[in-house]
Amino acid sequence: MSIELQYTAKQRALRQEVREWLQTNVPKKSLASYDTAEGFEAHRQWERTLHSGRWSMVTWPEKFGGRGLDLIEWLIFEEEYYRADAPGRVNQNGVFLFGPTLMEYGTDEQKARFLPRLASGEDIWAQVWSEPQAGSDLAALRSTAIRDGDHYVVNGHKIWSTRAVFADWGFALFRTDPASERHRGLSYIVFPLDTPGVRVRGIPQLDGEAGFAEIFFEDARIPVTNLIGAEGQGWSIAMATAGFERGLMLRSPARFQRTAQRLVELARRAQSDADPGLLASVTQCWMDAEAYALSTYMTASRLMSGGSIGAEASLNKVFWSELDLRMHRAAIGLLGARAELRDRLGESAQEDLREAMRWMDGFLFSLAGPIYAGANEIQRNIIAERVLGMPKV
Amino acid sequence: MSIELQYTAKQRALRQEVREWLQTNVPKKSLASYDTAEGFEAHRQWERTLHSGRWSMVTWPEKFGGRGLDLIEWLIFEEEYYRADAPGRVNQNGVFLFGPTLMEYGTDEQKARFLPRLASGEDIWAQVWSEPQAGSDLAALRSTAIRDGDHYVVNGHKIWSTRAVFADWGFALFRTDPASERHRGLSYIVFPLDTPGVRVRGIPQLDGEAGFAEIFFEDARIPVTNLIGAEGQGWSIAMATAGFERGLMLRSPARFQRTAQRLVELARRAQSDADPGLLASVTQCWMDAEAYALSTYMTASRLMSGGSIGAEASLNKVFWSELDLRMHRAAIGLLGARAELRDRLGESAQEDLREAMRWMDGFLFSLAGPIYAGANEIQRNIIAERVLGMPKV
Amino acid sequence: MQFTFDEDQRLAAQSLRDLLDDLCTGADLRRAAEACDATSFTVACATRRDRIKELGFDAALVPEAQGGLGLRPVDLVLLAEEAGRAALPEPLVETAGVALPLLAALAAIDPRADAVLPAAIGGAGIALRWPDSDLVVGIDTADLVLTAESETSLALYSVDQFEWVARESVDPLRRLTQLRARAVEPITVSRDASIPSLWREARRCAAVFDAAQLIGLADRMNALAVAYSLERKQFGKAIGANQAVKHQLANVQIQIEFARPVVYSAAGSLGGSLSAPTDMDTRWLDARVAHAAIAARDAADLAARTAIQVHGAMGYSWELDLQFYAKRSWALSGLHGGRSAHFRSLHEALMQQRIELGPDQLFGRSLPRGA
Amino acid sequence: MQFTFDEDQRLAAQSLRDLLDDLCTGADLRRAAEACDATSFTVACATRRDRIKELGFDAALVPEAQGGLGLRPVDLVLLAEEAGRAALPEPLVETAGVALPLLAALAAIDPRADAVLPAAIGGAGIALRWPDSDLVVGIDTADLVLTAESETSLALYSVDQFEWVARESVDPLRRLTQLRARAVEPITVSRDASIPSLWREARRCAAVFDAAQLIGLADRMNALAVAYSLERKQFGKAIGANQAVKHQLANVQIQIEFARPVVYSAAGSLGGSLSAPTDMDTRWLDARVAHAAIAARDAADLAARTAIQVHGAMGYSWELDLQFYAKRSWALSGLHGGRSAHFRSLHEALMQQRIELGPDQLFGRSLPRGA
Repeated sequence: MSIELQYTAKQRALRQEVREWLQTNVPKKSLASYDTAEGFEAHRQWERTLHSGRWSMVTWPEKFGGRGLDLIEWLIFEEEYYRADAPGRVNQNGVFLFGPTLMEYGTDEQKARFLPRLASGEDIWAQVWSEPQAGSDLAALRSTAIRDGDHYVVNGHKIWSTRAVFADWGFALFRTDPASERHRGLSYIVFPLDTPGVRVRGIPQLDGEAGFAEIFFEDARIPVTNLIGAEGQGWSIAMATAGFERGLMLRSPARFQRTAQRLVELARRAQSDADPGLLASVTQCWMDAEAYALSTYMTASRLMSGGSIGAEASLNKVFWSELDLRMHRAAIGLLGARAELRDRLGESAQEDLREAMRWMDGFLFSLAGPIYAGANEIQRNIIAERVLGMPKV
Repeated sequence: MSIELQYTAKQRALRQEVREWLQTNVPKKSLASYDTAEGFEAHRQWERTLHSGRWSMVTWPEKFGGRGLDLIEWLIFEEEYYRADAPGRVNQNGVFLFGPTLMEYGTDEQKARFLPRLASGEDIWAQVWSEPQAGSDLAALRSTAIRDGDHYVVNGHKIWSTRAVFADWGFALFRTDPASERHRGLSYIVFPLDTPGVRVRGIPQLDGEAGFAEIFFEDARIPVTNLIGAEGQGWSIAMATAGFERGLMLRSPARFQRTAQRLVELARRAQSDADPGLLASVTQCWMDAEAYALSTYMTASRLMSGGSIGAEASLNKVFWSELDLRMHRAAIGLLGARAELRDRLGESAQEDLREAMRWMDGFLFSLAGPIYAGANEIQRNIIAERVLGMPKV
Repeated sequence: MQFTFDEDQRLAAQSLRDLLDDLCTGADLRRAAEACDATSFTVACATRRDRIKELGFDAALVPEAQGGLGLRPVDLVLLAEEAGRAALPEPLVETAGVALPLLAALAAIDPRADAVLPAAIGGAGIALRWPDSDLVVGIDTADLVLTAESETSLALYSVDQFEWVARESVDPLRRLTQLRARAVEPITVSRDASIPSLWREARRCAAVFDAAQLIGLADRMNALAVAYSLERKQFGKAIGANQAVKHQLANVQIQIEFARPVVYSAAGSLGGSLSAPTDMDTRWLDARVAHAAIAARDAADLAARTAIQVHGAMGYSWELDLQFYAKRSWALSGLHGGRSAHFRSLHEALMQQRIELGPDQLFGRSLPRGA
Repeated sequence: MQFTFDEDQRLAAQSLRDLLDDLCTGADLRRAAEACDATSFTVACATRRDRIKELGFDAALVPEAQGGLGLRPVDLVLLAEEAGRAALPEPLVETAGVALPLLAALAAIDPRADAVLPAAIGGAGIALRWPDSDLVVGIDTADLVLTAESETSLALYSVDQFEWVARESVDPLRRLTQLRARAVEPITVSRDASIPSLWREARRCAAVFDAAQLIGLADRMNALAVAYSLERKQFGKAIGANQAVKHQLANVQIQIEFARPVVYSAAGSLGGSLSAPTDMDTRWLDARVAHAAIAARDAADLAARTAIQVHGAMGYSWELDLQFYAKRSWALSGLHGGRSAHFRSLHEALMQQRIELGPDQLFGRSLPRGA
């Protein structure tokens, strides 16, 4: 079939169904940040609500609590989700990274054990990868998991673990062969964050909230049944996960389209005072958010016709992270002195102050975009080497 | 003395004098391009006219035909020169590069021999440095000048030699020690371009005109009296020349201020149709041209107080070359479909068509800016290494 | 919803690419550019011109009922990209994408135009003079001229009813001419009420196909830059081993890859023929077309600048074939008001709330209002 | 024409820098930022505050006839840069550069203000509330408040005639407060005809000194990024050995180096005191001031983003002192309408031909018209 840019009746019906469900179920009051204890529990509750409507992981197979939606349907779901300003997904790492990994590499026992609780929001998952000396250079990991009977004894120091302060479980890479180097000898192991010998310390981020954590392991014992895949297979599993992360699903285009829409609305209100270059940059941002969405539809269509994801992951990562930063910078520029104010006056705050604070929150977060999930400079190397065939140095 | 941003009475008088002289002497009709035989001679004639008013090399000492002006006075002269839309300097390489080099490194005999004829426009000079395998990496030069009695016998192949098609003399770097490597064993030698064994072939550039040339040397004999400095000193002399080139004097700020002024005037006329982002970029260009001028005034003041030029040369090169390109891109954007037209309808062409062609000429030339005089990527390395102290790789 | 090309579309593009890889090389372009006059130019290109005609794409967008292939604009977009990639001197895209469909639409309402249509489908060349310009491309090989004083009428002339003078473009392969009408009668003039919408749709098609050509040009220029960077050595290594060069070329590729879907979606939203309704609300369509025009220009602009930089001094010389692609991209980028006009219209539509926004609006309104 | 600082100016800046290198380190800033309330904050900063007072810069711009040092704004610009480099929490620049000169100018025309001036010169703190904002910095240490409902009047209050509530800034070291006047009488209110021009000149000074602070901040942030890039290893080498990192940091330095002369020239063009005439035509002066505001913001914006990127995940954490400089730069960048307002005013002046252009106009008109 050739290019056809109209939705089918089935797709329209799905959109209608999602829209109606969200209209009924999205909390009227926005939830507190999931980087606070209270907000985390409110977001966990929202995961349960989503699950009750079978909307928590729409692309998963039905047997694991999903709806088996295809990628175009997933995009439609996401469009409606962001259109409704529904809460952020506190279990994002579980839904988009760990879940798909487990479906591909886990045993049936592991799937049965982890997936239903993940889907229902009973378990919230954190990614436990980086170490102080291993950020973008993940192969430099040093934390060890040494086999001792039917347990691994884990020692080491992980860092920049998102959501780990309040999450229940972590998925991690450890060195199971202490004599190994670089990407050999790493294994993919999951563990409850309250395992004895595991100590989680929140790291305050730029906005002062503990959005990530460092994790210290001192002879923590983790059952070998928590190994995903084979020993030593950790690197290739992790790279598959990284493909998901940088690729299609971690940052759905709807997120940026919604931000672009809010930005254009802000610009419309400010246009009588703002400088023309800034207003033009708003239009450019809107165009780029649209381009990202169109590109994702193309990739989704290609994947559904049997293609596989390649360097798009790196192209996408660079594009959306820099777009997100540009959008938030434009908003801060439009807000002028209002952008500075950070005090939570609660209910009494006027809507325009609350909006300004949302933009500053988003700006601070967007600064991290070019850094996490593989720094953009690394992604540009990958594009040059894998897409353009330029030499690796 | 502290910062004082008013001109002195003496400086104002100089400006007045320059302005009046140019009003009388600048040709009413713009000269043909100096990349044509006819235009070259017309520009040589203009050099003679300038010399007759003692304006051809204002910073040179009076004994060599100059006026001994200081750097601020030079800036004032240049401001008036560009304000008057006076012709381009066909002997630019001689005036700003070879002349100052000779004053520093030449013998009295050499100065007497070359400088007066240079100043009067009798000799037009070309820079003869690059070779096919040695562009930004000048130390890779291979052409040789082997001593044979009181001559050097020169063999090799030079390229990208600006103005060489019609010029009279060249200043060049040759390898006088054929066993030497990299920057050792190079010597600075000058020669008439009509020396037997020297063959000059014009290289058409993007606009089809031969703005530069390649030069083939086959056993060309050049007297040893044409060696500047000592044998083997060529690299350090050339680096001093490169400092002049990238530094203060090759691209006077007035040139870019004048371009920015014309660009703003173009934008003013186009503003009812043009996009606001493009108009804003015009304002940004104007600001940057002003910033470059202010920066040059600061550097000039510092040099006059006994400072020396350092990495400013690299900062300047990157800044003006990228600004020049941005200005011309903005103009092309404002011109729309008019920018495409290239036919010389001569006197019959309407002023707006002639203006459009000037912008396209300038655009094509501006594309070379980030390349010549040391590619900008090399300049950024230099800035990182010499100004910021980052590692050389 | 299916946003990917089918096998037929890919094969058609590949067949054109194969042909142009043979007959439209850098050396071919150089030979044509150095042809001293119009006649020798025409001779230099004759083989290629005939072979392209044989591919039979000219009448692709003419409805089947009128003797064409009845394809949609989106079926031609990859061909336009290939024409761009090769800096094809012949007006394949202009004829098949705009002029012939416009003539067919006129023929559907005007018997005198209808009488000429079979000859045009059979290979008679058609030049198009837009109402707001006096310059025409491809008059050398044209038999017919479509033109008008304003967008409320449409006139068809035989080419020998004009005199012309050659005008020089920055692109030596764009054969620009300026027409002067002799005082004679056109074959026909129509002032039908549908004419303004035909002109509007023709402009949309022209914008989209020019954008597709620019994508092809950008892709070619980046490929040339990559190849040169691997071959050229400085400081003892290929310049392409420098991270700065790698990142610059990666940036170009990013720009190209995110312009493509915009151009393709604009093409996919155009109507089946110039007089058929489009799938989209026209304000949305205009926005998407403007977006395609801008995105493709930005990609070509960055690609050209970067490729010239990477080539160093060589990039600035006439000796390098890169110039043909760069100059074509500059010439096409200025057409129809250039980026500035497209951006301004899109910007005003956004700021004055003439189009609806939101994640569900990507292909126009996805559900009825208030759903 | 002499565009370089003299020895005195350099030494004054160096003395402030030395003091702040000792007393305004990252650790000092962190201690102050973590002070749980206004009182403990004030205590944490007390030593530095006293030492800065001892340097005696506060009355620098007050005319000698009124008991000040009679210096020009340009004499303060390097000090402002140093205050920025250190992210100094105390309102040194705001007091010495704007509030005290404004009080002095008022004192020159209003005896009741004149009566208060000696105390202010002697060290009484002055807070300034601009007519178009209800937020004030530095009320904790203020004794007097200058304010007005509009720019046609200027009122002086004792600080205890207000109540205030703390407001939180993105910059934890900017002590923002929102004032509520108690229903009492000001010390004085002037509606003299010169008041609007005093406010305008005060705004120019504020813009220039904020710009100078932003330059200092940008320079500090780039220095931190360079240092980290040399120290942090990935893939077996310092990240600063990567060409991409080198070029990014070089770009920041270029931006800074070409912003500096703009800021310095704007400072050099300001009048000797708020009521003294400036050297330049005011339309030119406004353009140069706006330019300084924009250039400094752009440098600080790029420096902050680049430094955070170079620091990787660390750059996003509260643990890193970089945040204090970045947040100060964001807070200052929004003031007085931010980049947008400055750019718009400059853009309109250019496009509407309100300033004369040309290579000879750099410092305002260089010769009489028609020369």
